[in-house]
Amino acid sequence: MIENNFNRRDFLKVLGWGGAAVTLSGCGFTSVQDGTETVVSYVEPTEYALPGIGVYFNSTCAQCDAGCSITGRVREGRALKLEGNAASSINRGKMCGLGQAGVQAHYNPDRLREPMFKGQPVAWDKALGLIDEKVKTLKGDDVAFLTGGMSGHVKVLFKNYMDALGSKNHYVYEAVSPSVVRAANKKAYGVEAPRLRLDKAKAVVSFGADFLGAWVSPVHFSQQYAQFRKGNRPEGRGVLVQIEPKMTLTGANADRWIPLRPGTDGVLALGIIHALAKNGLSVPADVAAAVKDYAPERVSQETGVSVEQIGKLAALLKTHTPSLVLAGDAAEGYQHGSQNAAAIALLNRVLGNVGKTIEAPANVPFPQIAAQGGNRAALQALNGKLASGKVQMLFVHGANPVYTAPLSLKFKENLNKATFKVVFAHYMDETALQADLVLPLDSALEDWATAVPEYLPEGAQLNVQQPLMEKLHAGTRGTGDILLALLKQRRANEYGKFDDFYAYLRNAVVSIKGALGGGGKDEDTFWAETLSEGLVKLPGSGGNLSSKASAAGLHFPAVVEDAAYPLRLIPSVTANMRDGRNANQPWLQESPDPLTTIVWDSWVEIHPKTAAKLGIVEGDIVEVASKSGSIKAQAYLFPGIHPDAVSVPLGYGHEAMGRYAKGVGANAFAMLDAVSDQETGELAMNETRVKIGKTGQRIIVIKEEGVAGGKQAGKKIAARLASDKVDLSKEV
Amino acid sequence: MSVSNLLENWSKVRHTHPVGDVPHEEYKWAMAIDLDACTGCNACSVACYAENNIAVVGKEKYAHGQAMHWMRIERYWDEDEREFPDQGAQFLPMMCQQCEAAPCETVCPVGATNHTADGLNSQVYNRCVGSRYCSANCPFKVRYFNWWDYPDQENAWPDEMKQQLNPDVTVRTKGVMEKCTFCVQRLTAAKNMARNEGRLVKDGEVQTACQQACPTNAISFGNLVDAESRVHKQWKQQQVELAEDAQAKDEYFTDLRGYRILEDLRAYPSVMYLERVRESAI
Amino acid sequence: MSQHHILALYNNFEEAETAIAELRAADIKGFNFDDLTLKSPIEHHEVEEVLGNRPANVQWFTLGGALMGGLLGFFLISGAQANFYSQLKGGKPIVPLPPNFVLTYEMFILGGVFITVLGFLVCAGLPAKRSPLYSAKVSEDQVGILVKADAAAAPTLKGIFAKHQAIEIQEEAGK
Amino acid sequence: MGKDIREDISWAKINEDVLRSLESPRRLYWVILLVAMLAFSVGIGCEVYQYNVGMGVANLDNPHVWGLYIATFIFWIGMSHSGTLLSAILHLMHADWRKPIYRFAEAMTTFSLMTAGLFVMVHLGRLWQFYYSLPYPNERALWPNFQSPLLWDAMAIFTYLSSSVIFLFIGMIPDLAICRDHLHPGWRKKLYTLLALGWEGTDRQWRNFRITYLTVACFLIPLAVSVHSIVASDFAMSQQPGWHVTSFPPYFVAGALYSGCAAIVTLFIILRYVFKFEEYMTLPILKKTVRLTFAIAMVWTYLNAVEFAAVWYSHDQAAKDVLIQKATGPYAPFWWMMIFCGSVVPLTLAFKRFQTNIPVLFAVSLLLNLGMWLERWMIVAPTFSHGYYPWTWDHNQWPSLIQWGMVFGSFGWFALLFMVFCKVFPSVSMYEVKEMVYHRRLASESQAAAKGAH
Repeated sequence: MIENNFNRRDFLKVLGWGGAAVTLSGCGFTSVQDGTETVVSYVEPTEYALPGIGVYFNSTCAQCDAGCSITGRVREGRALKLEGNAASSINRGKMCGLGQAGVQAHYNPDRLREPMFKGQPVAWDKALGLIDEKVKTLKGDDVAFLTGGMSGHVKVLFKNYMDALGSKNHYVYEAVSPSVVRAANKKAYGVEAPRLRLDKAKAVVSFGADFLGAWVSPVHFSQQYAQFRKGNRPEGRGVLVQIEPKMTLTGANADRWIPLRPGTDGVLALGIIHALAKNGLSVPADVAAAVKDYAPERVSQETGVSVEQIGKLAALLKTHTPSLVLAGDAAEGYQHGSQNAAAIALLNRVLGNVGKTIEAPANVPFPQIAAQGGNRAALQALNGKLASGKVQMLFVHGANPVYTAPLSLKFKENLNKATFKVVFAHYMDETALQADLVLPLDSALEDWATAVPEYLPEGAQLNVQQPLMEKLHAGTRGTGDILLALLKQRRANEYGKFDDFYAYLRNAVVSIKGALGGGGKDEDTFWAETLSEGLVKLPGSGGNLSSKASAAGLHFPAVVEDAAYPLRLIPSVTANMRDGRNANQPWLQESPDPLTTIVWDSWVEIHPKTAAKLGIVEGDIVEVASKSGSIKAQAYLFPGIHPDAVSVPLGYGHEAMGRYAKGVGANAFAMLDAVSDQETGELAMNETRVKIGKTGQRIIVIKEEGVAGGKQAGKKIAARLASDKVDLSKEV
Repeated sequence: MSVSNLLENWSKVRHTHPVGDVPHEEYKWAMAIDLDACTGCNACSVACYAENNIAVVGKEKYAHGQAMHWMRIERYWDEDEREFPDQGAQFLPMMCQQCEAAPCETVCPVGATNHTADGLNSQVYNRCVGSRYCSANCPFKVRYFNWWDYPDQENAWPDEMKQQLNPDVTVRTKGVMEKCTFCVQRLTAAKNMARNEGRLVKDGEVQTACQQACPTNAISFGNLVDAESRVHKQWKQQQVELAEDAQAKDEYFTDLRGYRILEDLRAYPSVMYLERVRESAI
Repeated sequence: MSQHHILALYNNFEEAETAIAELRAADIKGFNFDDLTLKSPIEHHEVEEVLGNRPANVQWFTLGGALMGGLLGFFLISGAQANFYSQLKGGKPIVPLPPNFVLTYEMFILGGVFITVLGFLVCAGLPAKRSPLYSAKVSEDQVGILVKADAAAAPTLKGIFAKHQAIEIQEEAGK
Repeated sequence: MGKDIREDISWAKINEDVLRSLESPRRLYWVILLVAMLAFSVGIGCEVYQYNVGMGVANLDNPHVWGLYIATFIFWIGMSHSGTLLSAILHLMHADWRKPIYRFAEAMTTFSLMTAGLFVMVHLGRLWQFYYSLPYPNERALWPNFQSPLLWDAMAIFTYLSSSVIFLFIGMIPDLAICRDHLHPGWRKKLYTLLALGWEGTDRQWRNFRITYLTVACFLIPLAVSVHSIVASDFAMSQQPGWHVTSFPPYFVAGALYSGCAAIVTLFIILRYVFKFEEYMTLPILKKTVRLTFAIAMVWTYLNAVEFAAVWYSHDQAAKDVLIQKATGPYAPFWWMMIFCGSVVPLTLAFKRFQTNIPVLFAVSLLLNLGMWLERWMIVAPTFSHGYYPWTWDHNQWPSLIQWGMVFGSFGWFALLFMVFCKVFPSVSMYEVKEMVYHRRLASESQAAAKGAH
């Protein structure tokens, strides 16, 4: 890595002059004759922009909240490609496809370029002045903030601004988040995000946690998974069992994928405990008493998992210790989601996994920069407050609630009850369209920030997000800079000394260098090294973890059928689309969904048996209708789904945002019933019941899969061996 | 092009290169992909788009089968007609196999696709006239033709996105064939650097974009000639010989899992796959 | 001695044939039998016997052309390929023989055909200017006999032509 | 049944009749010419569009990279073989009935080769760089790849086309001399004077002419066989299932002769009417041609069966799958249509009463050619849709209107060239018809003399 002991501002100024000029040259099909670029002399090359040589800068990926560290390749002042930063304990030099597409968020042609006030461009001074005027007229309680999950110094500034306004209405919202499991973890272990050690587990049983695809920190878990699968590790090759009604990417990689009746995860977990106890595993008396009614026959009947399979699961877990049982999206998305998660935590306790494969996370020494994970309950709370007209002014950052809120919440109408809505946005998305004032943000490759990931696999880590290149558009600003400007309006004496957010950030980080492990270094060296590394590893460990999971109060309602809406809708979170915030990145739209291989559209996964019953064939446009709404999408016959369920991916069906996202597919968020988990109040994602009807239209499904439909026609193409037929111990 | 040259070097020009009597000397780039580690997440494919200036073709052209993904992830199901695929799916990253006796090379009328000394199947865009014979003769169908002028297509690379294009990689015009190159631009840079230092490229010094991205390290890539390289060790351990159309180990029962796809066609692919393993106990 | 051209036209080939036979038998001073040219609308195989052994050498051109084409083909292609170190084809030698034989074969034929035609033009003396005495009738249905002889022999020749029912006899003083 | 050419027809009348064809054809001629020009302009329009926008407009895809262009290319190459059959093979076999009709067959050879060449061009993704495939000396010492069957194709077609043009021209010299001698002065007379090269019909010219004609004919036969074998090699030398078939070269040659003969029947009927050649293109000649067509149809049918059987009894599962796919998959209607047109329809030709029935023959010959065109398509397309690699199987590819337009246009281009040729040059060989009637008369006289002697 290049030694970064230089003044970064100067570097960027140089790039601004040179970088922008050469950005267009050298990409094959533009030529000097076009006259579209200015020729730059390299007679005096700068140290940092070596013509023809890529230089690398470390930063942090902002495509999701996992907080992977990245290394951006920059040539002639242009960020070209993102690669993983090997120093990070999260991704260890690796990346997912979503992260790779980060450059397309940066170079996106549909990015907002200037502030907009009621649809008209305004100057930044005017825009910030409008906010200043407005907040002066309001009480603190009239102002609310809706943000995505946040951490680091941007979070600090947000909190400070809220303080300055006297507002306590901070709603941290993530449409897709493991919020019920988070609460269950808190209850069972005292921490929200314990370290999960797949690499140490001999068996992993996952109740719908798509940790390879879109759950929490997929790149990190994928690496652990690779360790877990190694035949030559001391524990031997690990066994993965995935239990979920709709096959996720993780399910597709499992040794055994078990489709269970939607929502019966907790019942099955208790049934396994029951079987384990039968098999001779010593189970605490209170637990044994709690599970005594969960005999395999009953469990089998309720869950649809065969008695034999339950027995096999129990046998596997008994012999493969330590193991790890995970609760994921498929388990938590019910009215009794917390109960499911608690039962699974109980299973971990019974198996003695706590402290072995479930460890305490590192403490973040500075709680003000620690991650604050978003949840779905926040939206419902805000929605209620908006509906009652108590919010006069709303700031939205890092969220697109108009798109992600179920229609049944009537969020859009309620939002318009607020008189002044300020939206920080990269695109003119659905929420920005409702805003009075839209503030265009720098891309993640142009902006400064720090981040502490919510899920910390090893020690705590402060990630630095720094610009890889000069701003593409003069009219955008960084979140930090906007917040600083807003804070200067309120607390000029405190923040006036900082020219910009960079100055603030440098000061803030350098001032705690002792705590960050840089005590012996002078400020400039420490700062340069921090930027060069792209992260700071924080000292301190998490200590021990013990389980407080108890069997008390576990109760699972009987599954209630609804004849009018016979099927369960499972909105799926795909690795490409997640909650739809990255839908305008064409690489992600064109990257086939791993399981269905469909591109550029939504689809409805139906089990072939169900489809046959309804007379549906692949490509039929079907209407999926819930009590709260309906969508139309192409049917895809998918064997990896429970016959009682259908699945529609989230993240499609944008009505705005940009050329690659708009009008592609249908929005499954919209049709969700507003049913919540009884304990946490989280929107229960899987509680929506639907019916399916043919519309009579039929199209050819646009997918990577050909007519052979995943068959190998007797050829040895993707081959497979049973584990007892192979010797992995000598493998390289 | 002189006859004397022909006659003087007669024995030299009659060597069958490279799978015959002239082995690779310095480099032979090869891959090993562990299907047990591959999760089918598509990161490699997207990384390939980013590195190699691959055009996004859009919905309509994708529907016409004109997608350009050099690296595609194939998803297979078991074929025993069970109600549920309860042993999961099979994922297979498929890209140009850089065959040693590549069927595509011999048929190109203009010699636009050739074998390089380091064992790559090169594609010379400037030379290609677009007869598409190479693709017709490719058993794996991993060659992608520029049916349109993608640089000029409306939403392939809007002006802003053009700035992301990798200057080390040509943007292909309409009418030429393209395919996975094993990130030849990276290999060239690494080889040049090593040559300047008077040595060969060391293992791990150069990575392909897909290998670099792969979250599970399923892809290993390196110099098969280099006995220290991971890929060499993997091939050796799995007893897969580059220039064989049927592996000796396959004739009797072994507990190894290395294989190459459509090996009996004698194309001698440079990519070895390791079979996926499924737990028999559960 | 000035040379005269005489063209006699006959209605059918038999008459012309007997006239030629007589011309050949008669030893006319100032007339060389080799200076006799038969002009006919179609080819007559019998002409060989009547006219005696007149050579046709096209086949030698054919042989030469075909061999030249074949050799040129093989060495041009192989010689070009011998520089193909950067255009290797995997699994094949730099100079592969089977494809080169295919092309050699084509070049063999190409050379053969081209040089044969060249040979034809050379041997048949084409393209040529129209000879001094020509009647369009010979491209229709009449047979012409063109002789070149000393002026002194002309009357004798004309006599013989007339004897065999020549339809028309043209004479022209040569230069 | 019509009469054969009269033995006592006067040679002057032969000249007169044939030369009349250069002057005043029936009105249908102009209709055909107009339709041909329209069709050709459709083809031109499609190519201009494709050239500018990209090959994508043909609606080809990965991996289905070849389509109608290659199929039609083989079709036109096949058409070219009948000319050689009639002019060279039958010449060596002294089948004198070929004489009135070989000239137009030879012209057909030339023009269908020219049409075939166009399809190679329009098929290229970068037409503007087509010269890369030519072996021309250049400063970079870059040569085309001599190992590619496509290059052999280029070489073979070049050889064949140039040899055919030469053969056509050489064989026409005596007739050009007739035209020169008997036409009114004008640009055409100048043209014929130039082209006749001063031919006078001297014994020396005839002697060398005969040897040359015979030699070139001898060369043309193996050349014609090699050309279509090489076209077959485009497929047989590849590795793809359904293509990698040892019997492809003879199969292709038989198919070529077949479609060529069928086309001769079609054009025979058209020319006979348009240029009023009833007296020369007689029904007995047609009957012989039809019988020849029937024989070749049966050879083709046999070779077809051999190919299927070879695939069926081999252990090449992929090739078998392609065959099953052809018979049952999305291409099945066309495949069965090909079998019907290629093997069932020609059975009508076995009946004497149809062998001279012009309307029936016209319809049958068109159906045979349709069958042969389908055959080529069925060779090219199904292998792409169902190759070795199941993941890339693609049964939905359908050629776009651009492809169809160019196929359509090629018929216009061919008809245009052919019809203009027939109007400008004598499409019946006058001197050979004279030879024919001369030798027939000699034969019948000697027969009569022999009878008299008894």
